[in-house]
Amino acid sequence: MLDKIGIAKRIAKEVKDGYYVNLGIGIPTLVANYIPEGVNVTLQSENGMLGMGPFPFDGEEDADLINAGKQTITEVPGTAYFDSALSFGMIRAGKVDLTILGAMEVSENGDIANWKIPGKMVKGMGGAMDLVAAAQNIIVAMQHVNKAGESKLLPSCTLPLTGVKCVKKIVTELAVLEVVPGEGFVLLESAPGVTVEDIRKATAGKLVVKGDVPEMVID
Amino acid sequence: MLDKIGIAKRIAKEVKDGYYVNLGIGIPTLVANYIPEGVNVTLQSENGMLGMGPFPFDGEEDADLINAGKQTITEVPGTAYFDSALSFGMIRAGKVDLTILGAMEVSENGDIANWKIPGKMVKGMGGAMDLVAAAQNIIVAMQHVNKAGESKLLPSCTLPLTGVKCVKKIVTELAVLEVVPGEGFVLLESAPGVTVEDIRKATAGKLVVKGDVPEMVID
Amino acid sequence: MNKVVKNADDAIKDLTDNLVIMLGGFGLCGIPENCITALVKKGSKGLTCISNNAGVDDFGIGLMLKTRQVKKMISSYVGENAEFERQLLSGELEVDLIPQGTLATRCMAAAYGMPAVWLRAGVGTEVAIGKEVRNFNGVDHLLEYAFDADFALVKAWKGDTHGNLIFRKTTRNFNMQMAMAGKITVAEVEELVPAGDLDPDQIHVPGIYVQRIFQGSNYEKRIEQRTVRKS
Amino acid sequence: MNKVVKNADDAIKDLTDNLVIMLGGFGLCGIPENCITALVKKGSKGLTCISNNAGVDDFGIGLMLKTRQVKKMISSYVGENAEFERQLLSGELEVDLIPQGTLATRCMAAAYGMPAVWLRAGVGTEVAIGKEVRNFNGVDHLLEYAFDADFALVKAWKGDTHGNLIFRKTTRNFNMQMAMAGKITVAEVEELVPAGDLDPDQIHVPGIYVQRIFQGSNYEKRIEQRTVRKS
Repeated sequence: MLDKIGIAKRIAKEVKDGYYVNLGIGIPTLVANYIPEGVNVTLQSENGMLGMGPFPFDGEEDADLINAGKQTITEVPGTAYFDSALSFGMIRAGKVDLTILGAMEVSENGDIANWKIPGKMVKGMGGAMDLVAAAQNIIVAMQHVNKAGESKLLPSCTLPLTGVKCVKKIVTELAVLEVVPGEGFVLLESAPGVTVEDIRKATAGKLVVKGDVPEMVID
Repeated sequence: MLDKIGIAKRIAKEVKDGYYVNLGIGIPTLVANYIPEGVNVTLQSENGMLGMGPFPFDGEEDADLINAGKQTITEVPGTAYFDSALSFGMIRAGKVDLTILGAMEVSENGDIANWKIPGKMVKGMGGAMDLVAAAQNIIVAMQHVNKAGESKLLPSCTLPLTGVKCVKKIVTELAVLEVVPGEGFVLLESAPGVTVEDIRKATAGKLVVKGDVPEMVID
Repeated sequence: MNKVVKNADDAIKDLTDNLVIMLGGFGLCGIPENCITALVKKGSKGLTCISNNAGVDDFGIGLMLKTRQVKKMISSYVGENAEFERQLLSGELEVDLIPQGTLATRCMAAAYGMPAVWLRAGVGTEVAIGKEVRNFNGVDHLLEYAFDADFALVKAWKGDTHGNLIFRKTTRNFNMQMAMAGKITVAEVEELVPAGDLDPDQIHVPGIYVQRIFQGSNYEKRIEQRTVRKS
Repeated sequence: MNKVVKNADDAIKDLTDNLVIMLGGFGLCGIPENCITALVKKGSKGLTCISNNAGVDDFGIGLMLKTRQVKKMISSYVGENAEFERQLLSGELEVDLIPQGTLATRCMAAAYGMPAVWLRAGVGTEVAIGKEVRNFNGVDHLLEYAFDADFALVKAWKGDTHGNLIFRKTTRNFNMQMAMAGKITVAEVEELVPAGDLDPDQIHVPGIYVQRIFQGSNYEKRIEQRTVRKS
């Protein structure tokens, strides 16, 4: 079973040299820390920046320089700033190669819910609906089950949707899964110490197991 | 009867302090030279500039700095450059207060034709269609009759249209006319030495004369 | 062409009740602090606010929520504000939640004089309810309308007396398109310079879009999430 | 993230016959001179060219017309070119004339991932023939589609190795949106600098949109209408 850092490390392996990547809040943000040497990636922050650098050193924070999670950040050589309309323009135009974000629920056909719990939470969707509607390549980073112990991989989502048929891959503390419309959650890899049976129990939607399932390799 | 400079001078009186103005090629370009002292005007050039200055001095031409007529020009204090999409965006959004352009024909209801003579000329409409479709205030600067002696103020245009019901005012070598849909060409002023009868002869569309017609005052 | 007004009070003196206003900024980054303070002081009520966020309890639009000046928020994310949540759950406040890119693009549509555009965000979700859907190249899109705002209140870094604006770093966010989208645009800037002092190639918003400009004061520029690394 | 190619020949080596290409510039101002020269040398034929103008007889796209490489021009104004007029009247060349603002906005729509927008130019004229018309707020608008171009060839003033671009004065024209609209965007620049040398606030086109960049040479920058005043 992986911790959050393990999930981030595994997802980092999906990032290819030259990619432009948008990272959501939470576990996805951690991914930036584990991108392999030699893999050059440009991070897009949807509030209007390409080339997002690490957090600033103490005392060097700049209120005019934040990411989409409202955290203080820094520039890198080659950074460009732009406005919100162009930011989502480049997302919509398919220029961002990979989007990594969290989810409350994902369904067998790739629907995702991550912005609202009716009657309980009304924070808003932020840029998530734009990202999932436009990105060609969406990886969800999340826990396999919620705090109540219920599976977050479902036959169909119960919460209000963020997007339909858009999630391609899911990485949880238990497994790496591909979402294949018409088939279900195809199990690609299991986490160290986790059995296929463990994963099956934690997956409410249809789990597809094809032959031997390799164990994740994480550095 | 006015010459081209006279037409430009008369139109210059329509320009109010604080206006943003787009000037077409030909007589409209001359208007810039006769704007009264104390009237501050910002000229928009639709190829991507606000704050167009005069022609450069000999030897100071810059190939990177031209107007929509492809002429070399200069900056003024406060000039801003932008791209073509934003240029027409501000035109479409109604931010340009006055557009002055030439025409081959204008009809009684304010239709204008100025971009094409079937079988003879295929230069294209450039930005004229965008300008006439968007501007709130359009003045046409032109000769009253064409080289063949035919009136350019018609019941309806015979050439392919540039825009419909958009021209508000016309200034020619003979007269200043307002286009009032449902009425026709309402004669506002006559040029020095020109009679109402002269104007009527040169106007194929319906000319409306209300009471005494004052003579144009040009400095 | 001089668009300079004395201060925020002057700039919003005719911002009366029940208007639709845009407010620039993302989170607390690049918000028009002076205009918000003046608006709280003036006390205009029944406002519809188009703003990506709703500030925090004691800063930004949060201040206008406390004084109950806001009838409706049009935003993409409002999750940092307890007073907001209280007014929303009690029914005192209407909220229209819109995908962030759609929000930005509906500002842009106004700026560019386009009445409506086709956007894909939210298809198949509850934000698509009641909207016209059309398929282009195999992908469903929603018809989204340009915003129609009486005022846009924006914050820029530098501005000149003609209203030309330059933003700094990620403060450009919604400020740029909103500055071009309002019927009356009020820009507050950290540094106001004479026309001619800004490089014409570097201007983000041409002055034609800005009706009033002033140099703001006492900027707090509060940081919402101060995150640092160890040296 | 290094997008630097050696020269124009390298940059367009896979620009084969029958493709749709965008070419930046207004008149002869800011045209991608090196790319055009390379394209004439390469000899790709049957091209559809989206460009506001068609150059003059012996410069710019005019060179590609002479060699009969162009099947179709999509432009707003082509009035400076006798060879163009000859090919058009003889039926050798197709021409789609489009209002200039519509041309620019259809590039922008592609840049912003919008399949179509509603624009008012040309309503009631022959350019509206066959187009869907819809009334918004009392004004008729036409449904205009985003361009779909295989290549965009643009010219910028400065660029960095990540593809970030800055334009100078009125050369921004169509170059900026086209740079963001092509499936493959080739940018030629007068000065190519290492990433980090350009001010991130001043970048007109973020590098994410640019696939290939090189420093051009031997710019002629011909002036079409040399107009001067007396000193």
